[in-house]
Amino acid sequence: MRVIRIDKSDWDAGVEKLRDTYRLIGPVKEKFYHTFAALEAGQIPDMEYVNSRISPKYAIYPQSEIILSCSLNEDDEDYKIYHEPEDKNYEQKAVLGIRPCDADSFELVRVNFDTEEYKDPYWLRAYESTTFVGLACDSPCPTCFCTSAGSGPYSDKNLDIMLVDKQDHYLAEIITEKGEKLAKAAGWQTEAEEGATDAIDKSRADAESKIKSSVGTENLAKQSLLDLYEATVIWEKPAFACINCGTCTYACPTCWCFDIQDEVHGKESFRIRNWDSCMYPIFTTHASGHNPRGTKLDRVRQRFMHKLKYYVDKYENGIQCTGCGRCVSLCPVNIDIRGICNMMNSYDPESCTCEVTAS
Amino acid sequence: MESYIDKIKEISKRLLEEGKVDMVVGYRRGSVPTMHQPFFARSKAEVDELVWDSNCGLNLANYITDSQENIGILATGCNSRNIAVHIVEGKVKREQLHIIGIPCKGMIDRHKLSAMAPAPIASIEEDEEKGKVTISGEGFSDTLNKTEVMQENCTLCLHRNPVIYDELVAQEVAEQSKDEVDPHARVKEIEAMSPEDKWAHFDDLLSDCIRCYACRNACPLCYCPLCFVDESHPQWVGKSLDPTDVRTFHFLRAYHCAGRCTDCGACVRSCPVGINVRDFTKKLEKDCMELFGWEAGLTTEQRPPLDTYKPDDPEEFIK
Amino acid sequence: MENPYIPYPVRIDEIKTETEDKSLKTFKFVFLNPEDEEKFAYKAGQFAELSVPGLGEIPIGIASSPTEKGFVKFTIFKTGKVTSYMHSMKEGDIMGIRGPLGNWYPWETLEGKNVVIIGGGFAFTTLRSSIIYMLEPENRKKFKDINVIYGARSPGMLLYKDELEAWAQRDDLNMNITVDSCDDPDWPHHTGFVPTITEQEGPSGTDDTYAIVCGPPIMIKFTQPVLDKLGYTEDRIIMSLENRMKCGIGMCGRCNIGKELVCKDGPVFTLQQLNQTPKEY
Amino acid sequence: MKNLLEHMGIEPERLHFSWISSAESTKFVDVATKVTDSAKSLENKEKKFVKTKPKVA
Repeated sequence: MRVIRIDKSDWDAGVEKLRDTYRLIGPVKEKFYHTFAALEAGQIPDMEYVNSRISPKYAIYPQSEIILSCSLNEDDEDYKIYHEPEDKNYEQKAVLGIRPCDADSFELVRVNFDTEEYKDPYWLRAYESTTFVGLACDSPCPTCFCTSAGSGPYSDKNLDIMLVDKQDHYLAEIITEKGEKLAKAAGWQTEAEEGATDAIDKSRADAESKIKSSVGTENLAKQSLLDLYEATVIWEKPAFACINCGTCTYACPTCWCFDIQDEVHGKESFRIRNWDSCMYPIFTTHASGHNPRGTKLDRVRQRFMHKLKYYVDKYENGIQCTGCGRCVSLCPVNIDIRGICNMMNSYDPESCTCEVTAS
Repeated sequence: MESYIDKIKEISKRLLEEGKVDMVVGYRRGSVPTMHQPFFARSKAEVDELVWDSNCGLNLANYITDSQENIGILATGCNSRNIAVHIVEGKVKREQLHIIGIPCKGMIDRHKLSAMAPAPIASIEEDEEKGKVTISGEGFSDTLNKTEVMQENCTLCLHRNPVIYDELVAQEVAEQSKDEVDPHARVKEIEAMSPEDKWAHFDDLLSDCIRCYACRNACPLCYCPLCFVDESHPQWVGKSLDPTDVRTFHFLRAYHCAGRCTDCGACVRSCPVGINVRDFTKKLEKDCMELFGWEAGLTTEQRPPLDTYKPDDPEEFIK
Repeated sequence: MENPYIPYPVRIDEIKTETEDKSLKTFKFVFLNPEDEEKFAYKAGQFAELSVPGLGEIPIGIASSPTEKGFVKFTIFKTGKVTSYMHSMKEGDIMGIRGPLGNWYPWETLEGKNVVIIGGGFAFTTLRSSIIYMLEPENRKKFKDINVIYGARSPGMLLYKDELEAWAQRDDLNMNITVDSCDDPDWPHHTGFVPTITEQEGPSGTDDTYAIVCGPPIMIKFTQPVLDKLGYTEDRIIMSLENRMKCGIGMCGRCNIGKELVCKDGPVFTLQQLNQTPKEY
Repeated sequence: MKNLLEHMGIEPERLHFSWISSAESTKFVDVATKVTDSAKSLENKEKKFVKTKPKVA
């Protein structure tokens, strides 16, 4: 890995050059918060942002996406025969300024879409055609807990390039081949001065020390799945408060559940994949009306058990959470995954109590 | 309103002790500023967890329906009006409830506050006497007038005191009159627009919607077992982010709340992207006022106007 | 990269109404592209997503047996949007099927063993597949005794009536047909609920005997204690689950029971496995 | 309903309410003509509540 120096005065010009070979996506302020959006000609990402309100998972995995289409016109050759839509665009793109926690989420999600038996072509093609230019995080929010969730403000394991803000310039770690290619395309080639790596390490340590909240995860794998499932003390209060909206799941970078819907437009039919949420009763309701997760408690428990126990056991890949804190700050009824994780981690089935109950 | 808490705890403990209620529904302290968690207390120890301040802006009437238990519930003006709506609509029985009335001084707008803060807010403190709110976070500490950061619906509220209650936690607060505030100023602004501008206004309003349904689920009125957007047989609305589908959801949901909505603001407060859903509901509120002289939730004796037929109902629109 | 969402186009070759209330129809599909039939190689117990363009997909157990060539069969109960529409479709119509999906009854384990099949109502579809598969001369010798206990509300509600009667005539399988109630004095089979008949007619559980149970929740609930009494251990009771599904390939996230995905890790589980998961089915 | 639709930008010309008895055939013709005429007067305006073809994304 090498480190280069990008003077901020060269940044805009470099971004412009990238447009020749990449479709660009980056943080922009819309109304009163930031989103990741396609950067139009001349538009520069707002690198002074804290983080986007909703996670940028939609850069790879859009909230609504056509996966198949077919004709409903009897005269057509593909009458009622579904196929991939022809105009899917997987030309290479670059996501600029993504935070390390959000980039780490793609690795956690990949296990779902890229399995031995089945590969999700849409997620994988979008992921593989993307270069991630991350922006290390120097001012984490009070709700951040990435360092204890397997990520971190300077986590570079799923980035192609990581930028470290040094006021008038960025120090950029070129981490992968993809990153090398992008830096070249932008014309960013100035080797950083000696000591750059140490400077990054120092910033990293500073940033990590600013993360004030944490979750305990060391016992999650050891806990009995059914004990946690039946631990009323963990679930009863959050289940009461929960209104079963989809905010947490839609804001979350690692929630991947989806619904498939057919929509007809004129003589064409489209099979559309939309994000779905385990918070919704109809997520699991059978056609007969029977619902295996019929209560609010069932659904609240499903979300946290999935992230903090089922995932842990199934993939042996840590928790399905990067500690971005979005669900904590956006939940309209203040259900806090940090508190719940700590309760699950410290639950004692003998006494049915939790040693740690808050974040 | 923080001064209410001792009285709230005293009443709650008494009710539980006397066996008058099985639980008291209120809030417990949240883990982030401006957000408390709806909570039920069944024991004295749990009662001690209760809090009350200007960050209790959801609607607790949302938490008492379809229950067989006896419930003590903390209720501000709007919350009590929604309880009245529930009683009229048969979602809860008056006898089941012990309403602990809270004269309300208005809730803080979490969206406005976070937009005003230069960085994420780490803590919030309120000085009730001076009417000031101090927010602080990394590198900043700002003191603001509470009136500047109140939820808009609270600034326009004409029923800050509970309309039905069993006991009050404090003396009633002074009500605002229609001479002081015009609850429908914003509606009038929109009404004055051309159809094109109106359409564009609502397009822009809803452009950030992610269809998480927080507005619907935070609303005490939205208790349908299966919402029309969730029905699949027949399917009324598509489920993608198509703007027509998004708008259909919002405007029909609002319409289902006509004459029932108390402008409690729970929909706006719960929205993760800060959409002012009240631009729909306020119009209906205004119409109900003008056409039927009706304000929702002021009585447990009468059903809302769109739920009943009277020979003298206005019908100018029928040609 | 193979796209697992694209259904194979099929033509409805034959539609047969199975039950007197017309709520169940069996659809026989023929692949439009013969090579797709090879790609659709399945085992008894698997399911597929049936796709009606413009309406959606539904997960349905495969009722035909891998030993039956040239077509695949599904029996469909009219309940939701897609199934209701399918009941109005005609022979010759084009639709799609995607699969085969999920695991299958553990045929490798069952070889050389006694097999008891216990089914109720319209959950008999993959059991039909299994019986036909086992009765195929090539396969029959791989199994010891085969017992079948199948029940429905009334004679008119039994699926695959002609085949049931034919199986009842055979001496290489012990067929027990039962109905909850019947006012026909000449009804030649049992009357009574499946758990009761299982207790009367079912073979005792031995190390060599496996039960495959498939039916409505109430039947499963009352059959379990009976099997327990007959001496079946949890790992010798095999069940097939249903949950709401969309993708069928373990990605959309709704059908899980604990960490197991019913669509991919199931739908077939032993009772032993199920006892280690939350009962979210 | 009419008020709310107009409030969000549906032109008044698009929505009409009438009470017509089955015996009032002339009134029906009258109303139908008025409704179609008034809707036609919007010919050049943007269509409302018509879904466009889904985008591929």
